[in-house]
Amino acid sequence: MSNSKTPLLDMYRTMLTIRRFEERCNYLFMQGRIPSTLHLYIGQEAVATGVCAHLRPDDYLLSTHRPHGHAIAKGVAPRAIMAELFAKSTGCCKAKGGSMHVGDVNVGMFPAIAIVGANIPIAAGVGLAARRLGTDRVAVCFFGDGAANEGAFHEGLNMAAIWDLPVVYVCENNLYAASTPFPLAFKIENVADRAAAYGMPGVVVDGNDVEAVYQVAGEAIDRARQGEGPTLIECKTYRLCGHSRSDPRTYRSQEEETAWAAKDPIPRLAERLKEKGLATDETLTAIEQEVTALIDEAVAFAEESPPPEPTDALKHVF
Amino acid sequence: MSNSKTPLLDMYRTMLTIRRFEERCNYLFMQGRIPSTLHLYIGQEAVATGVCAHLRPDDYLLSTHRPHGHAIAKGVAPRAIMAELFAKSTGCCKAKGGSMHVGDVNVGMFPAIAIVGANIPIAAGVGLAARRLGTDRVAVCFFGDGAANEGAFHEGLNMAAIWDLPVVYVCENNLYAASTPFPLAFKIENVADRAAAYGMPGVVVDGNDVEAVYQVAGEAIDRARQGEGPTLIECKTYRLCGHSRSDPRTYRSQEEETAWAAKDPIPRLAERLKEKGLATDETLTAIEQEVTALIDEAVAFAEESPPPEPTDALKHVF
Amino acid sequence: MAKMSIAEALRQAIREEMARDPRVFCLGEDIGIKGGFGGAFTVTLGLSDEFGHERILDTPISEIGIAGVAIGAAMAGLRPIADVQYGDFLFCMMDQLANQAAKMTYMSGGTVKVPMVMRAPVGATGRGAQHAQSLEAFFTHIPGLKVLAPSTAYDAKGLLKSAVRDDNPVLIFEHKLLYGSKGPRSERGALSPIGEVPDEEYLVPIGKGVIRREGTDVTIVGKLLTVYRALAAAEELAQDGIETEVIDPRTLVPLDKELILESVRKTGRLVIVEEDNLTGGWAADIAAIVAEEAFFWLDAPIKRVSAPDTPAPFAPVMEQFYVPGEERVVEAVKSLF
Amino acid sequence: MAKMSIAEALRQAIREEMARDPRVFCLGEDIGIKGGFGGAFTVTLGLSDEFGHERILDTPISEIGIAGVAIGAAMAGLRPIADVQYGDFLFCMMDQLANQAAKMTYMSGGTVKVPMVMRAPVGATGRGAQHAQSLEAFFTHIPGLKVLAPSTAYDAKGLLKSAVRDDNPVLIFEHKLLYGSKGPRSERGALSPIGEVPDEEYLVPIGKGVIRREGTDVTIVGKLLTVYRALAAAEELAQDGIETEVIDPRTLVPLDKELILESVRKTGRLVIVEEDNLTGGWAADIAAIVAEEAFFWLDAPIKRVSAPDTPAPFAPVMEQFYVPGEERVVEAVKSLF
Ligand SMILES: Cc1ncc(C[n+]2csc(CCOP(=O)(O)OP(=O)(O)O)c2C)c(N)n1
Ligand SMILES: Cc1ncc(C[n+]2csc(CCOP(=O)(O)OP(=O)(O)O)c2C)c(N)n1
Ligand SMILES: [Mg+2]
Ligand SMILES: [Mg+2]
Repeated sequence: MSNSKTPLLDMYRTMLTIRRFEERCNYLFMQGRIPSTLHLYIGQEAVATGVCAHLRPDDYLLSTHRPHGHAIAKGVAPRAIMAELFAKSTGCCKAKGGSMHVGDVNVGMFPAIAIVGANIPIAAGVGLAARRLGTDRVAVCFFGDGAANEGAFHEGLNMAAIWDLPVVYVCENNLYAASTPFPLAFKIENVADRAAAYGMPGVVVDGNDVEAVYQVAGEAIDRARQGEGPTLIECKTYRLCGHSRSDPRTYRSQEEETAWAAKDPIPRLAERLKEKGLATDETLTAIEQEVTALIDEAVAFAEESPPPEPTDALKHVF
Repeated sequence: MSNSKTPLLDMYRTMLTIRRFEERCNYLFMQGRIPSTLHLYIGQEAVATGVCAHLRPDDYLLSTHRPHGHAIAKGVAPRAIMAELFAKSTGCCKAKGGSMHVGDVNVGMFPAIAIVGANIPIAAGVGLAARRLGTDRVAVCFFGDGAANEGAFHEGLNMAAIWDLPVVYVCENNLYAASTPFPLAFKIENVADRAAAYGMPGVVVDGNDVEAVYQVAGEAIDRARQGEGPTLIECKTYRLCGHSRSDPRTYRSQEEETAWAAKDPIPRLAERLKEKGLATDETLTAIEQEVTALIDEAVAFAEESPPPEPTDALKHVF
Repeated sequence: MAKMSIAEALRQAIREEMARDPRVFCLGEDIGIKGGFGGAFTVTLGLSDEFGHERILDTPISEIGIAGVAIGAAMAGLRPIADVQYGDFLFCMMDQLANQAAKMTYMSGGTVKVPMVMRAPVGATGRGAQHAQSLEAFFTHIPGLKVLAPSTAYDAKGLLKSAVRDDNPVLIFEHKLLYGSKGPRSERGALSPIGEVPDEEYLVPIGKGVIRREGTDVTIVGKLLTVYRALAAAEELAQDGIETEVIDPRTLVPLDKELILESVRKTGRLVIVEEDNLTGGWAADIAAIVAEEAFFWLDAPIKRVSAPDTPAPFAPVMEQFYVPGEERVVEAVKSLF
Repeated sequence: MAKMSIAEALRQAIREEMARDPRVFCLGEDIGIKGGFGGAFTVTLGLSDEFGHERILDTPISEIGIAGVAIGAAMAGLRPIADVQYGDFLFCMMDQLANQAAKMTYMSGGTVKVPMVMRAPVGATGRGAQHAQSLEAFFTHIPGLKVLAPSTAYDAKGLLKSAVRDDNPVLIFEHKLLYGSKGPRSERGALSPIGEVPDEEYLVPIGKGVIRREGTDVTIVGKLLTVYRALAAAEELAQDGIETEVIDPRTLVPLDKELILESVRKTGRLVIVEEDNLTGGWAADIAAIVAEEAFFWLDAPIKRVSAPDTPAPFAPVMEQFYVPGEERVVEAVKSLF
């Protein structure tokens, strides 16, 4: 876990892929080429990336209504996600799921769960299976600050704790649950402070600093893998976009948005890479082009894919 | 709240009333004269008594599947409780509720709630109403250690905390949830330690020492009444009886039971009263006779009361 | 008479009831934040400016807590109007609604009342399986709850006002495609019926259905969105000479059973249309009532037109197949002749 | 052949499945504590001695957690058998069952399976409104769940074994008065049918009903306890010359619809008996199916014999009125002639 081994450039590529993927989604959505609603992850890319950089394809991930970033970081093919958003039969859920339920079990990501907090006890069960089946797999469960006020959070964390399950709980505290600011819903400073209520370690980390996230997540994932039980990690971050589709964000101040825009994790990492001599402007431009090509391809794939048959609705109930 | 004002003798009478009431219930149940099931409160009397000694009739109480002690301490007439247990039309719930739902709103006790933990958010709502209606009423919510692992606990305590509601949460930690010992369900020492997760004060107290309970509860109730918000009080106690009806208690050791029997709150208080010169053996015998008469009367009332009509089942849905 | 959408009518009802009775208040997620949404479908938009944040109470994401607080507040003298952002989340508070709110009055022998309202948007709108369900059937099956399903602005306002004044827990189901929510919260494919609403105060009584169209040959019972599907089908059927009576019960519990039975006694044929899944749906109950109480007047089998027994699919093409459309209603009616 | 109670038959099924497949395990409250109850009705009594506490996993009182852990474990390769102490507590985990377990396979486009079993005791047994409900109807209305309701020891064992091997979430409803639980966990007023169970291994297929008694004049469909009420009524009716066919579907989802339809086509009369509340009950669905698919064979209205639309009352005299008894079944049948 020493910084010298940190795959910073890979993480940059992942973060940029997530960012460009979502910007494209937003554009396509505004154009009416993607139906439904979207919860974008723009601004929080360092969290998914720093955590998932430690995961093997056979490790598990449980996600939320805001899952695109998690999916890309865990290795779900962007084209399969894009096709799902386009409601095409080639989508990662065969167009049964949609934006809020993307996933691909072949790379360890279950369909995302859009009931806030409901993935938390499920992750405990996944961890239980990983252990009982004699593997050293780990389950990572992402959720927002808002989710920490659900009963499911409480029951799930306690069960993971008492049974020392190999689960890492990652709370992405982006300061808002939809329009609700954190202090309106909590009388405490940090979600991670709740870990003590379960006898579980809790850590707060700057969620816009991918190196910091990587460090903290690595320790927690190691602990889990070695049978030492779960951790609650709180990543302080901010979404640099609306809660869902055309949210005007009038519940946030201009100053706050500007202050956080200055902490955007992607330029911040770009600087670090250059500082450390791990990349030049040219490297970064090359990555940018690579990512654009990937996303162009994903969109082309999605557009060319056939829609499902109406009667496909009847399949896959059991 | 100074000890000199502590109504110790009254509390003794209340505790003894609860004890004798329940012993009688158990006897009647074994004889088949009371139907259904019973969750007795024997051994925990100091908790309900020490807390409720501070309450006014217009304060509120929310209870559980083990409610007889709370009801008596809050001032529900023993005859009305007994008649309810006998399934008579004169019961405090007109025989609609039964043992697990006794209550009487005229003295501030809502029907007890037998879904573990479900009374916790409801108590927050009651507290909200007390404040919003401009009263200084307080809501007290009793529950067991087991209830602290319900999602309802989490959501309810958090809401009470963020809104500074006039609620006192009293966890009666009798070391078991049915047959499940505390350490199997918790990786922490004290339920009260969870208060910090909500930014709420948490206190641990010896639940078999009525003076200590009285002291701690008084402070919490004062805080609540003065608009300073909720408290979580954990009373460490033990039920000197089975979980429900004919529980053989084979999941507990003889030694443990014996050790706790030595801490029985009633003889303990009797000693204190004599030590303090507040009672003699004669006083205590007189109280014993008073209580016996009260319970005889309650049983007679229950036995003589008419059962409901079968078709009364159709009443009171709305 | 003013013309307004259902979202506006609901907002007006809340505003009037809150002005009338200081015990009335709203609670829910994102309902009153300054600069926020006014709830998932704008119903409470602006109300916190008028009434303050104590009475338009923003909650954490805690559905058990929302229901529990509403129940407790109602038991102790307030009259809460709570909401969930999507009806699907009612399952998160199911114990509170089914075991607590619905049973408290009964368990207390009638001494405790729970005068609360719970509002819930229903219907499939392209969001996938967890934001799409029609929940009515579950709640009509819980004695102790009243269940409303307004399909017009007039009824939405009048029924919500009645619900607030009722001494019992009342659930109101609102269809997302009927709200007519505006701005960023508007819905694609919405029907958004704009209705006339009297300027003077009025109530719509709980328990009274209406005939939306008179007819002699067949009775169609619909609710919420499917009332409109039924009316559209009736138009089409009229061209084939089939005169359809369309009934909108408006209140599901208590049900205006007689209105339906009378209609069937007249027409001899019954089709029930709902957006919910077939098995165990509300339509089954209507069919069962008629099969028992108007059996001898029936000239043909009773037909249910419902969603199939699957979760709601995401893709619009599949969702359109899933949600019963006008054509399926027409076909069902024709099969009875 | 061995004779045993339903509780014993369920225990044997669990024991055999756990021995057969190391992925199978149980979780729930108070199921495996040494010296404890073996669950609320003794079904898992002694199993932790045989299989250890890892596989008979005692949980905190956390119904959301129990369901969530079962779902997650099933998604990742185990085959959990979870339980609640009383069916009423299913409402506490309703989101997990209805929104997660039931929809996961569908939302994943068929790539994820959730092979879990959830056991739940139902029925009114003198404990009041929160420990009495019959929950079947709610769950038959959730696509993606299979729902079983065994009424004999043979079926209980064979269906539970099939459920464990099914790749989908399966709910099993068990009636408290049929368990035959012994010792301190025995029930007053229990029927406790002792049944024959083969010594050799067998499965009862999910989706196949049985005719419990053949008859030509009227069909009665019951489930769980009401199968016995129906059989008792049939005896009495036989004395009046009415030959009753009694059907026990055993599986509610998927339903052996043809068995019921065939019977009704033969008898022309249908009565459905269930312990659940009338409005929105499972009986409504059976009535609706028959009113659509066997309408022309019906000679009389379809009757439902159910509990009234009230919570379960505490007092035994009221509870007896509430739970449909044999006399109400007899009366309903006679009203059809
Ligand atoms: C149980 C439940 N309640 C409410 C919602 C509606 N909802 C969707 S996202 C959201 C806000 C979630 O906030 P947070 O957990 O902080 O995650 P974020 O959106 O900030 O990523 C809400 C209230 C839901 N999907 N599920
Ligand atoms: C939601 C719910 N789950 C389970 C039960 C069954 N049950 C009744 S009492 C009990 C144990 C409660 O333990 P605790 O909260 O410690 O209270 P105690 O019985 O010790 O007073 C259980 C599991 C219930 N009534 N409600
Ligand atoms: Mg957030
Ligand atoms: Mg306890």
